[in-house]
Amino acid sequence: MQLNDHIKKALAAGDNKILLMTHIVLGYPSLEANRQVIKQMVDNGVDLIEMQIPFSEPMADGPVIVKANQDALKNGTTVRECLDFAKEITSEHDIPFLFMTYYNILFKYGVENFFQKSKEIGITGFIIPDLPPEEGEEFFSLTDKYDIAPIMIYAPTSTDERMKELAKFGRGFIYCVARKGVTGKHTDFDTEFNDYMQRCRKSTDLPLAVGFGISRREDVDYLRGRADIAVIGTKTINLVKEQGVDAVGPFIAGLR
Amino acid sequence: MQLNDHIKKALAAGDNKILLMTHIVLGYPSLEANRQVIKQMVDNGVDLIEMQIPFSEPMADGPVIVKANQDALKNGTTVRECLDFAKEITSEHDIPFLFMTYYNILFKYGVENFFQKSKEIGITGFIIPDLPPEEGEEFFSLTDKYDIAPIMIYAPTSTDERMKELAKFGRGFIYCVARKGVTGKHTDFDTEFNDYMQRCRKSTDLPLAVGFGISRREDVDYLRGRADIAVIGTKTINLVKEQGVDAVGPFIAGLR
Amino acid sequence: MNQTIKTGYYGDWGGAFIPEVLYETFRELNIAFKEAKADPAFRQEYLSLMGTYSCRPTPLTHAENLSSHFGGAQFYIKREDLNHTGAHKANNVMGQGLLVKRMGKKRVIAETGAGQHGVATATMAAKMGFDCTIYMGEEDIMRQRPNVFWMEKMGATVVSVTSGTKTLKDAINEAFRDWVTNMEDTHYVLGTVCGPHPFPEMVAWFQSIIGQEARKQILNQFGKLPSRVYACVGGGSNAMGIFQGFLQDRTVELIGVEAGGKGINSGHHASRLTGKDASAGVAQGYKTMFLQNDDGQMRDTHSVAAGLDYVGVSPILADLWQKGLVRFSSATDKEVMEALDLTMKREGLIPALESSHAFVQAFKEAGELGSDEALIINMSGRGDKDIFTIAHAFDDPSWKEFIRKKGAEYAA
Amino acid sequence: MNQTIKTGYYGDWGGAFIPEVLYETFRELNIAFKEAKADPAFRQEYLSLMGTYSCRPTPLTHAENLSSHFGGAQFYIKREDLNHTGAHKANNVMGQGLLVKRMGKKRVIAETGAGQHGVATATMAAKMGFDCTIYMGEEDIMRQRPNVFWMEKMGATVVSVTSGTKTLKDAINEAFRDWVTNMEDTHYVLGTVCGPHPFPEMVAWFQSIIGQEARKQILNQFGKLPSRVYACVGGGSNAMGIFQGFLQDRTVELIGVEAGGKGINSGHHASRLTGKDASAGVAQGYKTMFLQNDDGQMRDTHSVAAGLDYVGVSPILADLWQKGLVRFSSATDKEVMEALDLTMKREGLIPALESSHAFVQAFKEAGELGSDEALIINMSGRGDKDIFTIAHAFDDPSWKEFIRKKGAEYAA
Ligand SMILES: Cc1ncc(COP(=O)(O)O)c(C=O)c1O
Ligand SMILES: Cc1ncc(COP(=O)(O)O)c(C=O)c1O
Repeated sequence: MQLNDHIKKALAAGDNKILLMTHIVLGYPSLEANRQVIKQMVDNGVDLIEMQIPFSEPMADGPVIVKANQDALKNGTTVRECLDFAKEITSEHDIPFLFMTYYNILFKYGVENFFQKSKEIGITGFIIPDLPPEEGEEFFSLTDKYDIAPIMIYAPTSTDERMKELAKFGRGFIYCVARKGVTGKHTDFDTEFNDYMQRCRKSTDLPLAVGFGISRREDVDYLRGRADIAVIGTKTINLVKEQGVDAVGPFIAGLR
Repeated sequence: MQLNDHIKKALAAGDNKILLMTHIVLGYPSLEANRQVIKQMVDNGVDLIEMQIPFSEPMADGPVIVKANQDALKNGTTVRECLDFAKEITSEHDIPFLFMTYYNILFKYGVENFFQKSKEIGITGFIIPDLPPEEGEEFFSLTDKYDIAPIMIYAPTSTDERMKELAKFGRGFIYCVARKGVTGKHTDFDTEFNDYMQRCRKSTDLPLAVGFGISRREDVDYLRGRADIAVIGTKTINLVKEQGVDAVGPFIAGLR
Repeated sequence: MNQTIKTGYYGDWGGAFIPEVLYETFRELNIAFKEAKADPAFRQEYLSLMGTYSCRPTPLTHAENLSSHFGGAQFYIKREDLNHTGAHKANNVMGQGLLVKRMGKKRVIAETGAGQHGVATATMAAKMGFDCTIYMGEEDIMRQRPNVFWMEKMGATVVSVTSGTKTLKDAINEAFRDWVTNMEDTHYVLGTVCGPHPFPEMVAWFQSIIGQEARKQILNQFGKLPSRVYACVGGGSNAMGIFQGFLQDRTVELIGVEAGGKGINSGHHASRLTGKDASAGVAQGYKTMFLQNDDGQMRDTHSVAAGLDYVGVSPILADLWQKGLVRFSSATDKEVMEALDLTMKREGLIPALESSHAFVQAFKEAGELGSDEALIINMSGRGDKDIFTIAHAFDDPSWKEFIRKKGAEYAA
Repeated sequence: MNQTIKTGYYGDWGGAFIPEVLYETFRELNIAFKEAKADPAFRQEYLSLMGTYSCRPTPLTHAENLSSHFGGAQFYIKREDLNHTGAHKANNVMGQGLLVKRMGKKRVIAETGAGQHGVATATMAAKMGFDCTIYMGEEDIMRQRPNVFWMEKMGATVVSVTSGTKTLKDAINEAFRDWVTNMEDTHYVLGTVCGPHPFPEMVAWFQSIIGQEARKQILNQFGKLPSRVYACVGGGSNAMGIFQGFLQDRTVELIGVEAGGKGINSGHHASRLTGKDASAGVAQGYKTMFLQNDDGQMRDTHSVAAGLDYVGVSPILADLWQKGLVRFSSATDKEVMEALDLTMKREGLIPALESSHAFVQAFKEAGELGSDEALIINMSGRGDKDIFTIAHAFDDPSWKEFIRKKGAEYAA
């Protein structure tokens, strides 16, 4: 398993190590900007990058990412362009890249075709927030065949039992949603959160990524020991919008 | 009977004689104008005049007279003023004057008080278009006592039987509405009209007045032999409005 | 006055003060109505029409939130708002429509103030295939354009009445003027329990369906009779409609609520049986308590509810008032808006501004009753037809902005 | 795909494509609904609520004039317009409200396009004492301000949705975003037979009251089953509602009518099951035929009827379509306005623009049937709530003048 191995190696590289995963929306503000942002991220030590293929109905995203999806589509971004771009990026940078998108993108492309193509261009994992295992018969039958890790999602509302069930389908790591709600809002890291992370840990051997609202070094530090991967999403999108592409590198560098 | 006698005498005065009755709305355009108009009418040979005490809900009148009622009230015309004015007029001119108004004016004044007062100021008849005999118990019990003629109204829709019934209550003359509808519209004098007038004639010994839409000498001539009194209503109101008070005399003079 | 002889009288009130030209028309109408009333098949036809074309029986809704809010009587709301066209007016209009068919006439005319009766009549005419002309004061046309739009769409001709105060009473006069011209083929569908006999009796008879249903329903749902029944009173048709279900029950107090406008002592209201501004009179074909001056000229009236903004009142109600069988009160415009607001928020019901008057008085009195007692409010119509008036009365800024923008769009 | 195992599927369609954070919420909802559905007392409570708060059973009206106009089948109109709040939406909303009570939740949210479902939900929330937030596209808020006004007056918070096309589908997304944050105390009252399981089943169950009544009524009034039943199809709830009464009768043809907008080949319509612009997809939590491009991005849709202006369609209807059990057609905006006009003039009924789509197809086909056959049109709602849209679509000059004047008054 490509992604599993990579993450384990990276985590083993240091004590109390925490990895950084960043998120970008393909085509927002443009593929050219994505290209530069990714370079800054990789150059400044980001460990994994999830690339969101924009969708017109991003049900599980918050306003910033929704707007980014929408603008990317308004710019004319197509799935084909995203795939071509991804191919270029994965050959340029030596970290794992994942696709994040909604199920309809795969469904319309043809699920198996999409796996095949993604494999071909070097994608190591999929994050599909609207595809629970119950609906993923075809999808999950293909993950091993194409060695693409399906990233399962835990939520604070998931019971222990549900977590164990999800873990069975998961590869690479588990994406632990830090709180209820959509992307882009700040999370209070409190006792409740700690309890939740302990429950996550107990339910799986996979590394744990924590997302939703991480924007400061303190957040990342707090996650050390509790999670394995800190996910930075909305923050960099805002950064690029407000301060331009070049602000990304220093920001990433400052997180660890 | 004051009015009866007067009319009979007048009718007897010439061969194929037809009398003229005119109509004015008290207070429209002003009592002063009424005064002048009445003088012109009497001077030019009008035989009877019905003076309408304005009412806010002149249900049986057409647009011109409705507007006159309304404007008279807007000018502040009161029932008391109308009575005072009538007293002045009857003492000035030696023809019969009648009150035309709606029943509420009498009702609010007190029906018997109104009779008494009208008698006192020399009024000889009442035309109350919304008071059928069925509703006039009190009213009709007073007409003989005060020697004020209740002018009954015939309509083309009245059956022979109904006409006979109405005739029982009538004094002075019968007012034959020439056609269906409200005041102020022209009437076609045709066979139907002739039949109607013959029915009227058969049902009563009282003289017959014909109203609604008479505006030309030809109309008056046509009525000769068919009716005893031609009633001119809306026409003089329009005349005063359009050409002023002085146009009334020549118009009346030209009718016979 | 000899009550036992005079038909069309209720105590001192009523009668038929009509021009002679309509005598025959009224004679025929009286006969036709009498026959129809005596014919069980006619009532059956009426009930079946109301059950399939409108939504009768309309429900009786237990308003639990209002009941607990006031901590007294159980509130029951008779839902005339759920009638086709949105008010109790349909009951009368459809009934008269059937009568018109029986009489073989082909054209109907009607007056309308709020527009509610006009819409109902235009609807009935469309359904029954009659020509239809509606008389409506110029002022009211301006205020109630949406209703005019629907009447016209239903195929009716709406005539703007520019005489008098350009409101309801003038539209009534104008309708009579049409009728005296076209009585042969035309029936005048009078909209409330007023006007010359037999209209009060006829409209009351058709509207009695409200009270008949309500009586059955309250016994069924609450297990006993209500202590009080509230209805707003414009002409009085919805009030007479529901009251007739309970007149025989001396334990049920009946309360009519008139338009208090800016206050019963302000001179700007339409209260005939409360306050001191009305007196006995004869107009529009009948005798009742009118808002008139000492000369007998009708006064200007005012109410936020166009349907209550009328100078006269049902002769039947005047009689019940005089005999103490119905108690009258009035509600001010301000109280009405507050009651409407509370009713929307607590029950999800939007009573018409007219109907909201009845709610006001019930709100004032509910606390006097125990929670084992019930009161019924007759919700004569729905308020969503009145959005222009209601949004305006609430002074809603978003609504104004919306209209401003729409207006600018149409001005371009 | 194994139909016998997968719950929430109708043939190839349906499912529950939901974010993990809602898994528990849906689990609980499924259980609560299943229990309620199995509990005869629940259905009884529902029927009693609909019979006393709304006007059920709604009548079935024999439209004699339309019947003779088209010279074919007897027209019967199922009168969902007479429901409280003016459309069939109430059936679903009140049912879900009772379920919310059962689940002990205190807050409801809903999406709305035309505003009809928003008003119904706000009404239910007022009646049942829930907090209420309605998501509505910015575009729709502009178009449907009157409905926004009533929702707010009923105590609901209306949130303007500015993402995407700022219309219905975006409001749905936004409602889900609220739900994933507030699932503990909040229930999402989805407005049609779409969305993730169990919503299609649940909404269809509540709406089945339409078909159950209609079946009884037509047998009662016409003496036999209808030959055809017509319903407009937005999400599909009113259609599913009435179709369920006749699905077991193979002699009854069921016809769903979609929004043909400016023409089925114009690219400006909302026809998913007629025409060639839709394809299978997964969005908004379920799998159905969506109007989408080759990448799976949803297209802009168009209809004069806001309530039909939606990219997806009920998975249950997609299945019935695929199996040939329901026939689909579409009606253009222009045909809709003509059908509305005729229906107002001939029957005194004002169908909503949505419902008018069903009338169009019935008008086209009535002549194919004999006068001893019946057809039923589901009149899902009343059009008088849409005066701004309807008067605009008819390009009514007096209406424009009225709005211009009002606008100028408010600008002053
Ligand atoms: C909803 C509603 N309620 C009440 C009234 C008042 O009339 P009435 O007193 O005859 O019921 C009207 C008149 O338009 C109305 O529309
Ligand atoms: C009156 C009416 N009919 C039909 C619809 C379409 O919805 P559905 O297809 O779910 O019945 C709507 C939606 O708002 C509506 O308001």
